[in-house]
Amino acid sequence: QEDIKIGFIVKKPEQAWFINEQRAASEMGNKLGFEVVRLGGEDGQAVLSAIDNLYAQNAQGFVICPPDVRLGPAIMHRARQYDMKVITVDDQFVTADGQPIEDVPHLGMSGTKIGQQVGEAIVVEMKTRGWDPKEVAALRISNNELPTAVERTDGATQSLLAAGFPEDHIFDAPQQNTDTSSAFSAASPVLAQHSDYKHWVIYALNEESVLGGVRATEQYGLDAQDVIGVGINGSGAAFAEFSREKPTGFFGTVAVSSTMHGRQTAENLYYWITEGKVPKANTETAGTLMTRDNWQAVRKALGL
Amino acid sequence: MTANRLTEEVGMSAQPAGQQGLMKLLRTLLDTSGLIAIFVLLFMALALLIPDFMTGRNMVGLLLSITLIGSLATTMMLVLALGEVDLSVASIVAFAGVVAAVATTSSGSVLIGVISGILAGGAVGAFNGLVIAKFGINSLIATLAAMEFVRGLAYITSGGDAVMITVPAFFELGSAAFLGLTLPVWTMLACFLIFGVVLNMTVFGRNVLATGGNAEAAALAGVNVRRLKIIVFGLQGVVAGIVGVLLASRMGLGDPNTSMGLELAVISACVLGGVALSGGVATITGVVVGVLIMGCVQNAMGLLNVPTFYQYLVRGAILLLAVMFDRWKQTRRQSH
Amino acid sequence: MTANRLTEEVGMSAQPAGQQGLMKLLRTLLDTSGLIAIFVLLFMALALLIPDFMTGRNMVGLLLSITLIGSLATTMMLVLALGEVDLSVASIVAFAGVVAAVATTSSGSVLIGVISGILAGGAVGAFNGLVIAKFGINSLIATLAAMEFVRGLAYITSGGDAVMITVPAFFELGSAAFLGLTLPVWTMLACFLIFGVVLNMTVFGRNVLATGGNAEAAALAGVNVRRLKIIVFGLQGVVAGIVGVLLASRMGLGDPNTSMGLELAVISACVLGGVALSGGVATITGVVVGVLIMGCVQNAMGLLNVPTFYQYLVRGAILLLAVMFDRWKQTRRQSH
Amino acid sequence: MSDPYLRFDHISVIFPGVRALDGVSFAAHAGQVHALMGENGAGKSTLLKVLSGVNQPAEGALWIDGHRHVFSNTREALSEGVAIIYQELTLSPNMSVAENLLLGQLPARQGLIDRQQLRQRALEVLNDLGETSIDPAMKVRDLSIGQQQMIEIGRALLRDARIIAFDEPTSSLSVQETQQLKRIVKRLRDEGRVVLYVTHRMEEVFDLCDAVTIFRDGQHIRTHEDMSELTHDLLVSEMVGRDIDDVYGYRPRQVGDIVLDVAGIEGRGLRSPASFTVKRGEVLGFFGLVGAGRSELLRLVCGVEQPKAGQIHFRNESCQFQHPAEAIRSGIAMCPEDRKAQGIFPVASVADNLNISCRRFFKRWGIFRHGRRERRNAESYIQQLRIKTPSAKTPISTLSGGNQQKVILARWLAEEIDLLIMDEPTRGIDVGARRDIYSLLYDLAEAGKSVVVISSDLAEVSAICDRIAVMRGGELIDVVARDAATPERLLGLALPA
Ligand SMILES: Nc1ncnc2c1ncn2[C@@H]1O[C@H](COP(=O)(O)OP(=O)(O)OP(=O)(O)O)[C@@H](O)[C@H]1O
Ligand SMILES: Nc1ncnc2c1ncn2[C@@H]1O[C@H](COP(=O)(O)OP(=O)(O)OP(=O)(O)O)[C@@H](O)[C@H]1O
Ligand SMILES: O[C@@H]1[C@@H](O)[C@@H](O)CO[C@H]1O
Ligand SMILES: [Mg+2]
Ligand SMILES: [Mg+2]
Repeated sequence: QEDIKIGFIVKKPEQAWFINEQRAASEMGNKLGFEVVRLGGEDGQAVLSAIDNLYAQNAQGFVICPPDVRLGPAIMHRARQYDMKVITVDDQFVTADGQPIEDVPHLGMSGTKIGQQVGEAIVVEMKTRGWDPKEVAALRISNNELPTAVERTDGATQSLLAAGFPEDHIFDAPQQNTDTSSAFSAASPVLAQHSDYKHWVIYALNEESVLGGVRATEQYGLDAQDVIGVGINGSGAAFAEFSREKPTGFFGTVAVSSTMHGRQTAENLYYWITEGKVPKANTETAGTLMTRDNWQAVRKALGL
Repeated sequence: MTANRLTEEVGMSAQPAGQQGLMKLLRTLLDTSGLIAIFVLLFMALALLIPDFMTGRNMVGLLLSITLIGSLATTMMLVLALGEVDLSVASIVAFAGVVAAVATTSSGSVLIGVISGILAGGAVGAFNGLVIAKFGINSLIATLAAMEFVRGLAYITSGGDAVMITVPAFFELGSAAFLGLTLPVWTMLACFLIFGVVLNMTVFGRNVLATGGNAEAAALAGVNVRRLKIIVFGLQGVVAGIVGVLLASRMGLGDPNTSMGLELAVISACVLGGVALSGGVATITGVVVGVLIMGCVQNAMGLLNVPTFYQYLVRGAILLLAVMFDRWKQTRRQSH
Repeated sequence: MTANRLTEEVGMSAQPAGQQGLMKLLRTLLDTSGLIAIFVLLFMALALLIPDFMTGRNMVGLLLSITLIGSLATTMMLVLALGEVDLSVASIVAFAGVVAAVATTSSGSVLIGVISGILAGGAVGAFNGLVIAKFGINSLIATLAAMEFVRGLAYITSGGDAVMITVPAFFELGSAAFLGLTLPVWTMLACFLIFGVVLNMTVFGRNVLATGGNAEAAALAGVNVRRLKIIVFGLQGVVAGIVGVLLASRMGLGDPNTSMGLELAVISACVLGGVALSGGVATITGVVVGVLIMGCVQNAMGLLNVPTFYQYLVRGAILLLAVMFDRWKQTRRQSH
Repeated sequence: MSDPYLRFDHISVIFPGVRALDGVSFAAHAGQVHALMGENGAGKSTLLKVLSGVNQPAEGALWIDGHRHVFSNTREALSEGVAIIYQELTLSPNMSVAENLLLGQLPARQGLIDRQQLRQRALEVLNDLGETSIDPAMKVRDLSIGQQQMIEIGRALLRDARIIAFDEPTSSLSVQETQQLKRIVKRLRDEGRVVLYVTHRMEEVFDLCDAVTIFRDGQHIRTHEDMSELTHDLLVSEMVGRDIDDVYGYRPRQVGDIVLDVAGIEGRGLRSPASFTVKRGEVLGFFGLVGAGRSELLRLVCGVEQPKAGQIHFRNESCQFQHPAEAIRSGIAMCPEDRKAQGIFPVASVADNLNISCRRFFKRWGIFRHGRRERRNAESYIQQLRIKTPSAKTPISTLSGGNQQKVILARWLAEEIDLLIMDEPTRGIDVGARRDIYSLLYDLAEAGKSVVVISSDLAEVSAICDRIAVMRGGELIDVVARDAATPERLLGLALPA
């Protein structure tokens, strides 16, 4: 039996999320005795080069989080040419009409659903704090250039609206990047413009961006008690915030186990290659709400 | 021009003295320094047309939002005046922030954290200067290499994830306020002042401009061009370090992914402010106005809720139009 | 130098004729064209040390991976030789791809799609050239504005999401193969050939170099500098358009987010290949070697499973070292 | 005589392919104006650059006041009291006159510039230079070349150096400014400094200098300490290694019909409308002081700038050139005055510099250049004009100033055009080569072409031209026929009334 080698291609290799994912995959490889080649694929060209590179190394398949879900056909075309097996992680391929490509096994969370979880968490906390909906505004830090970001913020918006949140209290703050300072800059004018609201809720595609919004509210003298920010991922940015002395407007984050994603997909691919065991077509994972009170426990449970 | 003359005549005959004075002031402004005029007009237009623009909290927010670009633009001005360019600033900001976060957390001392961050920035800057001055490497390529390298260092230092800061005093640094303005704003104002003075009133500053205008001439006249370059890049590094530390403290974390693409925004602001990329020409008022124009436009787009995709168009167009207007002013003045 | 002389003597006395010839070849190579020597050494080292490197499949993949940078570098070479720079190429690539995708999908005709994409690229390029040549705007700032503006256009045209291409023939364009190489590779090779000939063997190419060396002198010597600039930027736009269309066809979609930061990689490759940013100096062999070095390094890092963060360090270091080595060669040659 | 203050001791400088100086030894005394003479490329500038620390000798050393020195940079030389006015302008164009004058030694208190003192010292030296019309706050780029040259000189004066070297200072100065310079040089000598003076103008040597050192091909030929035993002919033959009786060698010829008719032209730099004609086979001179507007006027004619009013007829056709390219295609070309800024492509080869314009006559299939013809063309001019270069492929920036000028001239001599305008063509060119160039100009005229020469060299313009137009303060004053063009008459017309 020849050596098993698989690739793990991710769209943003610098992000904590993907670092965890790739590391977990390598650990699984060590355990089961196969090699994992970790590669970055920031755009279509880079992904195809990464696949070529894997082919040159005689890899038998790869796990991928694509930079764009519509790249599915092109990626699959190349993989079939090289006779490689493919599993998607986090983001699922779609066809031209926006339907998921069913014959590529997938493991991940739907952006919309995770967004909805964010929205639900906000709604619950608003009730707990007993806010009057008339006095609450929502700061939606958006990033229209990134389809997954749109899915997530749209999901959260849906939940808010479903819970009766007034649509004209939701304000967009389009950020130019996905980091804290760009979210801060985007949030500032929006907060300046709507000084008449007493409470704010904040959501965005990830924790860093929500944090930027929270920092902006602090800048305008809003009390931590008047702000509910909920992020997504469960990374260092959130841990940093939770470990501060006093609670801030960053209420919580919907954490997903990147470790589990990495470990599971690598394992599935390995058994598919070695034993021909085709993985489940679509495994949906869910997020766990992580707050100041439970973050260490959740972190441990998810292996982050 | 005809339009201008018309305005003037109308002003002379029909309007009260106060307005006439204003008109005249505007015209002189437009004639002597096109860019300041653009800015004044822009600012007045925004103040009139956008209700929330002139509010106190928006002004505070506006000021805060330009602190990064503003502070960095002052030393970038020196770098450009020297006829060089520095693409590594954004990476230095990220790296210095990460270093400060790690050092603070591991030592427990804010002072050590702040100093390490600034030193890290200064070290990268001085290294850039050394490579450029000593080996004669083109600065665009040297700092492009540094941009990659230092971003890599930031990732490695942080392990890729934002570094949490557990010492509360560190956060207070970025939000410490004096006379209603926070430390980052004061830092930016200090940079404007210091580097304005440096450029115009010191031998060092004049030597920078002379070297940018004609490096050979400066060297022949006995200016130590090498040392000058090392110092200027070093200063740029130090300022980027300070900016990085303040950013980390404001955001409460050292984020290795932060400020991507900031270098181009900083360079744009300078060029918008009339700094010549070929070296030898720079003014601090120009740079301040360049920074303000960019900040105001971005802020106004936020207030007006301009759709994201159209913001790209507006930013591109403003940049081009402002520079074109400035050129047009110059040729007009020459042909007088 | 002493070391070199030693090698030579040893070569002369003790080694067999074949090896002696090789040694001599290497030394001349090193002396005349430092960069080619670096590349040859690098390539040999990679071939020896990395088992999968020299395989046919890897070579094909390597070639394909440099098609974007390689094709764009040829016209960027002309732009830089002219003493200008173009930061908008990456945006043009994205825009042309989106336009091609939209046009193909809405018209159902691949030909219309391809032509619209290339025209879109050419139009942006010509516009850049016009602004730069006619209004005398600095090219860095003009193309920076275009970079924002055109990226905005790409988002608006596509609605922010990648546009999928439903016509299968379009998809095949990018993978059509001839003699084992696909269309993008052939396009790159054609660009190398065409623009190499243009630069060296045509009056146009010499005029580009002359203008880059001293624009005023060129104008006085009867070169129509304006027209030249418009043509060169137009060509850059057309090539970026072609690249964008081919990329879209390979990916099966027009992605407005694609190729961010590609402009800097392209410029790096050129500068690595000895093109002077100040204009007037460029060779096609240099550019080809620059592109190959960057491609090989990236490819090898993939094969060696170098962790992402260290890839930043390696890229930065390689860039710096290669340029430093080249400088060192030049000064050495001069002091002989 | 006292011990020499400055001594060059077996100095050799080697560039790739060239031995620019070969064991040069000679001495210069305090209170002496010491001329350095030799053909273009003989090594004069290189010697001065050794003195100023720009170039390092491969062997040999300098002795200054009994101490041995080898300067490794300019700062060392400056601190030892050496100041040099270089052959090429070295100013920072966007900075003020005052800052340029005091660059490297800006007056300061605790690092802050002392503006008052800056202005004061600048005014003093401007006054000293006789350039009272220049304000210290003006930008250098707004000055004429002659004025810029004076700023260079002022900078050296401000150094209060013991050794001052001038590298062809008068090549871009007007008659007036030259007088001013001579006065300054004499004063420096009387103050007991060592003055080294490089020039190609014979009359200056006899007028101004106390000793002459002659170079040829990087070698020291001879130093004359006694000027009374030196004659013009001896000097020339020692310099170029052959005898030249009359440098100008005017050849009379028949002139034809009017080729160019300029009527009432107005534009930037001109105070009143100007009109003149050029005939077939004629050499027309333009004389005036620096800033008289000669360059401006002819730039309007050949499309570099556009006239505001007036008509230009060329070969009886009305023309309005928008660009030099159009003028060249119609048969008018202009060789610019500022070699460094408007002439050379510094990184390009001699051949490329030479063929830039004329290659269109032998391009192939409309776009491809004809490599072999270009090489042959370059080599033939290198030979004809005795251009000193290792090969046609050498970058032009490594050539000596005079040899660069020859390449630029060759660029235009190789043009097959009907009207050639040359702005200060022989600036910095040695006697021998000047003779060759004049003879080529006569050849052109004899072949039925026309030549316009703008020149500040009174002797030259009155000796080689058929008619001479004189300009003053932006006005065309008069056009004088050759026979009537005595130096006194021309100067009288050119000087402010
Ligand atoms: N940087 C350089 N690189 C190579 N060769 C050089 C360099 N500088 C000067 N040379 C060569 O050295 C020789 C002497 O040049 P130099 O400039 O000293 O002549 P010169 O006597 O001043 O002539 P001119 O009267 O034309 O100014 C020339 O052959 C020139 O080509
Ligand atoms: N760059 C400039 N900006 C403003 N004025 C200028 C500039 N260059 C020249 N002038 C002015 O234009 C007029 C003509 O200058 P110019 O020196 O070209 O005359 P010229 O007769 O050709 O002299 P020469 O050829 O001897 O230098 C002068 O009044 C001069 O001051
Ligand atoms: O971009 C996100 C990333 O930040 C992580 O949350 C996983 O899902 C991807 O789509
Ligand atoms: Mg000389
Ligand atoms: Mg002139």
